[in-house]
Amino acid sequence: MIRKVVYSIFLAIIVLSLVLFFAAFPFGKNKMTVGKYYIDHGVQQTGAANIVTSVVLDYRGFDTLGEVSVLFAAAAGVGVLLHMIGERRERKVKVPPNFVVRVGSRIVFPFILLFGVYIFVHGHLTPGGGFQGGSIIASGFLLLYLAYPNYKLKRGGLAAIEGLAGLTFVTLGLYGLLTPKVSFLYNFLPMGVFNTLVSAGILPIIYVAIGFKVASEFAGIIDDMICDVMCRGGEK
Amino acid sequence: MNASLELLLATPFIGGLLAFIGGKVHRWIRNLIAIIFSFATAFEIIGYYNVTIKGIVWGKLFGSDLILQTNPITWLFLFIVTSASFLIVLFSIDDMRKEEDELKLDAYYMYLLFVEGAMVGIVLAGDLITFFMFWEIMSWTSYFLIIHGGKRSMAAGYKYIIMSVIGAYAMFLAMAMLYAKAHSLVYTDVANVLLHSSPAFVIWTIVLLAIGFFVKAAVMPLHTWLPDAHSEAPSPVSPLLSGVLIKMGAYGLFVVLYGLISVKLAGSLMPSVFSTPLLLYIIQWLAALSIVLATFLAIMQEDAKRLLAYSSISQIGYVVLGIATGTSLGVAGGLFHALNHAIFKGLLFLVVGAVIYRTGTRNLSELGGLIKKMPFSFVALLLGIIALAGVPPLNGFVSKWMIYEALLQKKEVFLLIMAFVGSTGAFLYVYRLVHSIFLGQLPKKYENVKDVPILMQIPIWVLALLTIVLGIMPGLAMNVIVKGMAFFGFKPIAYNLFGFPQGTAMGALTTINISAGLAIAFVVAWILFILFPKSRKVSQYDNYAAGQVVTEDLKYNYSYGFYMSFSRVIKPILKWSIERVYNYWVEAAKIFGDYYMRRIYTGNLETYNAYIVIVITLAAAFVLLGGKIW
Amino acid sequence: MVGGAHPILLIAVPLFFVFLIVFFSSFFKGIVKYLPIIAFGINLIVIYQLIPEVLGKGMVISTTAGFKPPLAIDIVVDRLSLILAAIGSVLGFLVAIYNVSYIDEEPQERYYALFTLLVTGIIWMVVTGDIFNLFVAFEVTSIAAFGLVGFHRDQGAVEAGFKYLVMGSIGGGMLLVGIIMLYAATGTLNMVDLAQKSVHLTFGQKFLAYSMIFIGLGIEGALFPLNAWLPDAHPAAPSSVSAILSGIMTTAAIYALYRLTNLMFDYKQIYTILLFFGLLTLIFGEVSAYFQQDIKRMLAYSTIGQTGLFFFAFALDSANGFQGSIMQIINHSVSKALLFLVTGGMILRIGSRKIEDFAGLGRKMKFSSFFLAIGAFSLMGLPPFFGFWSKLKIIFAALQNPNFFMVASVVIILLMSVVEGAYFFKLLQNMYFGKPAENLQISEAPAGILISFTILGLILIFISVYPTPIINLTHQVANDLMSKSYINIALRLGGL
Amino acid sequence: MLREILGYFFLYFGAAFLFLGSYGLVRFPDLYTRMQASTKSTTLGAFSSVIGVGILHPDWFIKCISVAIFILLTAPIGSSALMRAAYKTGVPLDERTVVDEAKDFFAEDEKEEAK
Amino acid sequence: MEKAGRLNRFIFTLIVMFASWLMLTVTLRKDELVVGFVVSFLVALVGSDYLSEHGLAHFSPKRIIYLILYIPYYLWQILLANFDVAYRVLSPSMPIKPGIVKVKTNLKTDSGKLSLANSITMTPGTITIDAKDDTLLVHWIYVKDASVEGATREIGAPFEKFLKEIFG
Amino acid sequence: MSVLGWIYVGVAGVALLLSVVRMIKGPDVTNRTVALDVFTTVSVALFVFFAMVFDRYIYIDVALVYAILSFIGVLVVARFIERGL
Amino acid sequence: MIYYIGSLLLIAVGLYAVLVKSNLIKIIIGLNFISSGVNLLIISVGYINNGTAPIFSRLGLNPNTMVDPIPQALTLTAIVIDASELALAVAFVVLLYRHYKTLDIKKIRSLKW
Ligand code: NA
Ligand code: NA
Repeated sequence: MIRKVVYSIFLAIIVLSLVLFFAAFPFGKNKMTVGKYYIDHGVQQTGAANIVTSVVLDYRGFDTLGEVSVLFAAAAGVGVLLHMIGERRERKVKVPPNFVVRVGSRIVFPFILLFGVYIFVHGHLTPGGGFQGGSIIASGFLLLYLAYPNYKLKRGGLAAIEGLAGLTFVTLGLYGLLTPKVSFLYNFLPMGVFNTLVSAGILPIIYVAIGFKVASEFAGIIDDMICDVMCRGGEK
Repeated sequence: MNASLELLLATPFIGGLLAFIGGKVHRWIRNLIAIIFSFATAFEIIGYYNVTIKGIVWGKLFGSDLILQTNPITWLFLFIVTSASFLIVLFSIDDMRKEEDELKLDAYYMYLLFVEGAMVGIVLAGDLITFFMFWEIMSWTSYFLIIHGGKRSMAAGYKYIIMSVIGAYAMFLAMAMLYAKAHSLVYTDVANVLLHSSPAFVIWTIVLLAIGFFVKAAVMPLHTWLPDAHSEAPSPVSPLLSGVLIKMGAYGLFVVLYGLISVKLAGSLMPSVFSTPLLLYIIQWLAALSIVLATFLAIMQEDAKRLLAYSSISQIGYVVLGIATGTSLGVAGGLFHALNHAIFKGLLFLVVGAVIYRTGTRNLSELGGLIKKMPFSFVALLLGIIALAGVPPLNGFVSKWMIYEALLQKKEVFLLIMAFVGSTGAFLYVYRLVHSIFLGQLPKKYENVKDVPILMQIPIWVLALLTIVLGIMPGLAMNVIVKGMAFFGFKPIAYNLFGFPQGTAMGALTTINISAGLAIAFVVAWILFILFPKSRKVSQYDNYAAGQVVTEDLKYNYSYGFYMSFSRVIKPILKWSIERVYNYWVEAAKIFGDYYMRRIYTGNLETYNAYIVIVITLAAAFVLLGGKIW
Repeated sequence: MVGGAHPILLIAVPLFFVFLIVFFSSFFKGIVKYLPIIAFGINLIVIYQLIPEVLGKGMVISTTAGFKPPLAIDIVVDRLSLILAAIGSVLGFLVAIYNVSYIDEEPQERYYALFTLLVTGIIWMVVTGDIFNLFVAFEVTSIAAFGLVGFHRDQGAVEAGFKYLVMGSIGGGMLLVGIIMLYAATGTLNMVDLAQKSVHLTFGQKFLAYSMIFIGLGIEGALFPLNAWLPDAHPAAPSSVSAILSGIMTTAAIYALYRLTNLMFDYKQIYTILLFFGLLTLIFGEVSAYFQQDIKRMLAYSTIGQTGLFFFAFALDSANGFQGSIMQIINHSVSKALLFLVTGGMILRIGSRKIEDFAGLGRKMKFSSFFLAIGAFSLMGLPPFFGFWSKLKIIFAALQNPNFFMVASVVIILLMSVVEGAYFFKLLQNMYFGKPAENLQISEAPAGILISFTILGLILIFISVYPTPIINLTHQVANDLMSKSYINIALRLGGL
Repeated sequence: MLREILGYFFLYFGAAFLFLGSYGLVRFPDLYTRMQASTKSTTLGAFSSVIGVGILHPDWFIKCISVAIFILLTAPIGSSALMRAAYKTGVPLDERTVVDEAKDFFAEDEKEEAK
Repeated sequence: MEKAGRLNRFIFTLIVMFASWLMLTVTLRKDELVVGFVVSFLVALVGSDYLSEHGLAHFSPKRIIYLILYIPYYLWQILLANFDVAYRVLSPSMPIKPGIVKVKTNLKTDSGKLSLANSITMTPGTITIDAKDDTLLVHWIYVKDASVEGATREIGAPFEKFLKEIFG
Repeated sequence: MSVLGWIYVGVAGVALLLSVVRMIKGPDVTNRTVALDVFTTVSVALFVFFAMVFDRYIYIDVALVYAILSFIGVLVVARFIERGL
Repeated sequence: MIYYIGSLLLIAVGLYAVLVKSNLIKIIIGLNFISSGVNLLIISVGYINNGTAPIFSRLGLNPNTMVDPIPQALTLTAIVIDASELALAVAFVVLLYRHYKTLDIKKIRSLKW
């Protein structure tokens, strides 16, 4: 009990000091320096309607490469941790899904897939993007696991897609070094017509790559998790 | 000779590496390389006899120079190091042959030469970085030599290296403080800075450096590693350690006391006792205590090498005592005794090594009667113990006489008495050696024992010869010592080839005082003699043991507990073993560390998380309180 | 802007290979284990190209997205980051060779991908010029490390991994809070820009932001008391990974702390506090190491101790201190990685991590034992090994302005060196002269392992006997740090 | 004008059922009856709201229809899954329940699961 | 309805997806259409196994007409259902008489049965819990007739006549 | 935002609140899940409404994403508690 | 300001959970609280009063009322990172449960000092 009180006091001290810090930079007040530049020049420089996207993929595209790597690391890590000894894992579900779920999920699945792709294809125009679209696609695969007691993703193809998508991203970046700008991730394609699908140069391509990558990674994570929970046969 | 000091320094190291590599080809190539290179090193130093080289820059580190230098004192120690090493290599060839693991032998010779090189480096060093560097190299290479001795040598080696490291770091601390002041560690620069430093600083410097030297020199109370290490080390290594390596401590002390600061400076910084600066006086007392206590301990040993090891502590006490007197004669005596000790202790260890080589034991109570089987060894041993006991006309007498003389001049009677007691005690333990090994009954199993091979005898005879030569003609050594001391600003001592010319003012005084001192010593010896039972001549089987007839295989072990009654008196005092004090503290520290570390690294995630939060809280509180903690 | 060398390749190339590993894993799995070698081999070439330029100009900047630094993320390699990036690449390359013989457990393709990513993340942390990008690199590194720590999936590995994950996540969160505080105050994320725009902040504000950053990087960088995950995690990981974690990962986090402290938080008070962190880290690391029975755990605690030492040196806030710190970093990276690699091979052969089971290995695995001894000597700071030079520098630096506290600190450092000697000699002695278990039949480590640690050991020997170039280079680095040339050169080259 | 009235009508109609659904959720005695309220009412509420927005903002009408259809399509699937899960895990039926044929219905499943 | 071949199902899925794309993008710009077609194509590649077993058969005019007729009926039923709920929720006496009953169906196809189940769920006082073969398990908030026949008549029959035409 | 808008938000807000009440009261996972489902459905409606109020077409996509995730979420929970996962 | 306080409180609650909860799941939830708090904090930093999302979904939107896009971008990145951490954490918990048959952190203590 004393412990909890002491911790609470500690945390109060921490929060108080941080609040005082932020009080010096009031909420809602414009604090932009670089951000302002992005808003003023982002559309013209990157061709993306969504300035956030132009930041995410262009100005700070390198962060996004890192983010992709992080997600990849997590997926691989989950894969490592939940890897089963003994290759053939049979998924056996004790309670089969209810009829409605079985059929319903199946029917909804392609729509979710479509919507996921829609999200990342329009990533440079909307708040969505590769990550959002990718996760939606992956959740579509989750539906299949729910619908079929013995559903199993084909991991080989998934890995190939994942690798290709990553390679696409890095290669696009590296190509920038060959352009006159000699800069990684330089947006070397034409800007296109503003606020249409084909605009913003390489950004949509990157988003599509990210979308595929994220989809395959999340799907892989789901596969690992579900199979680990269910395939009790292969315990170490 | 034009060979540079760098070459001299490099020779043993190169030799060590080549020996190791050569050992992969054939063991004789290795042996040959070891002999050649150790001889080459010893040979090279001839060129530096009575040569003074102020400083050769052999490297640069962090903007300061690394320097090699030489002068006659250096030469003296170089002589000790290189010639002893050569002899030991010779002795090793046969002695170490029983070792079956060739890799271990390759490493053995490599380390042997490395130790030699490191000592050469220490002696040649003209700045403290070089000195320290080779000091550390000496520590770990000699450590590897010691633990060649087998299972039991491991604990000994461990204790040795840990204490060495502690001592070295004490030195290191002093060095770093000097560096902070001088921005250089060249002896001359350091000496300049010390000249203008506060007394406290100088004292700290000396104390810290002295700790380092005393560990190596095994001055009490920092000696506890030595008996184990010296006795457990392989036979040829023991003389290297006892005869040579511990002298590095004495050398260091000498360089610091007279190279970096002068006695005059020391005297101006602190109060004097018996016209000796307090610090030096304390060192004298430590040395004297080493002499006496180690002597008592040596008397009680059952193990020949252990006995000699304690004797080394006692004898290095004379060296330090002499050096710490601060007078020309005393210092010269100390330095001379360093040389002498290297000779006779090396001799004794080699003889004991020879005995071990033939009998396989060093337990005195298991030995006896070897006089007929190993007569040469017996004679050599006899010479050694006479020299050690400081009996004329062998070399030990001269240097001890000089030290007594110096003490007398300073009227330090207590110290003088202690030095005498040490000498007298030395009679007891060396007699024990002779008696238990060569006299008495010959155990049956040793009936086929004979003297050691010629390669092992050569070093023994060379050393035996030296005890006589230097005993009769001390001027040979004094020539170097006096010239060298002049380099450090000491007044010259009058001497000639056969001793110190009569008619000097001190000459007359000394004879009386020496006699008086010897008289006191004999009284002590007599008291001790009363305390232990007289020996009777009995036939081996003329015994009565609990109603049993003693048979041949149940030998009454007369050798065991040789000085039993003496031990009974001394033992209660020695319960206060310094080692026990150390062990107590080490154990306490371990328990303490273990206890608290377990409470820090608990293995509990929530505790670890709490640490994080606590650190953030401290930072936050710090800011809330205005960012001031002091 | 950049001539021949593109620092960004240091990150982009290994990333490319990460994804190549994934790509090949589905149909050409045999090649996967060799890809990291190629990746870091290329990195070494890039480093080689960078050396003359960095040493000449003091810095090489690579932009991204075709925009100049405050607008876009830039990759900055100055002398200091070059040193760390070089260590990272060398270790990455050698451990990649090591892996080929060492890793036989599944899932291999994921191991190789994660391993490559781990090293990449470390290099990334070191060369980025943007503070949020630093956070991202930090997370790349940590998350790859989480997975690798749990790689064996046994009880200990999982527990260690989970602890690490929780603490690492808290750390990441706090780091991000600190970064956001800086952003709120300045509106920029570029380090140089931040350094310039943050001058108007009060000490308290800066200190608070610094504390949060410190928590994050301190957890990863193994500073006491934030380092408790480390002694669990480093031993639990495969030895190849331990070598990277101990050898360069903690160091990379410490590097980031150095960089930020130097650029933005250059206050005497802060340095004073850091001194205490360094000392405490040193004490707790070394003392704990002494009591360990498990060799990898001992080495892990020793890493903590070493970190404390070089962190202390950095906190001296002097050119000499900086130089000593960086020298010690180099020494520690090489030696500790060497030790982990060697012990990894030994553990592979004897199947135990208990120090007592190492008895007699000195004869059975001569090469391994030899290099283990070399590494241990250098870590202990015994001459003539490189560790001696660095420890010498640190002690001299600490006593540059001797006062009671500094002398006491040096005494502590030396005492801890004794403790270090105590456990390393215990190990060496047991290894060389201990009595081996009954009919211990083992052979020398497999080729890949042998090659990698031999090269590393030779590097260590080389820098030991010929330390001059490194001493000169670290001297320059220390001057760079003192004069904050990072800002000036970046302004000149990057045209902020 | 008519469009706006119509739009707001749909909007408020939706809001009312959103409220009713959640009110039933709080008021009804057991999970099954609560779901009766929530599934139907909230779905209709959201459906109607979204359509209302579509009417008020004709450019978005089709998009809103998409959303509405999606809601209408998926809501019953979720409810059905949840209700069976509830029954299988033994969430109690209200005491007023008059008939329970589910036991009989699931009997065969359980036999299989027992294997 | 019989099962359709792969190509048949693929084309069906492609069409449905493309239509959905149009609804999502609400534009007829050329680039969107091209991308939409490609996307639909890809989705159809993956998803045609799942959407329906019967493929283009769904597009027969009769089925579409019935579907169009069904929608208002269905919406009307939903409306009724909600007034029913409103009545039961708001009425102070809370007039409920819950129970779980079985309902038989003649529908054969999965999609047909699913539509029935969903319809039942969305309409007055009933929620489908599960279905097996020709039996649906239904929770009924006010059980009027507990027998299978009665329940089928009350709950399933009104929808079935439409659904039989659409999915039969 | 007009008064009419505020009324809508108010009513929907009450609905949200009631669902939170059930979420807190439980008494079991299924009840809470139902409450969550209601919560998300109401939220989707609110999202679309706000899209209109703020004239941001793209929020509708957000609503759709939300709807999808909540749908799948409910299914996952349902399958999980009946031990079907 | 209330957003700042709110997000900081979220962080504090997360830290509290991490400190005192012994259930692994709750610890993970605590971590998620921390990340959510941080993300909210980031967004709050970039917000300007009456600001709109920085998206030119049609031309002629006033750039001066748009909120800072950088924090938004940072949050997007941070969210993905959080999700990654979450996934890994869950995987660890699954494994921990398999090894220890418990979710109580107090019982998961094979690694001592
Ligand atoms: Na976007
Ligand atoms: Na995080």
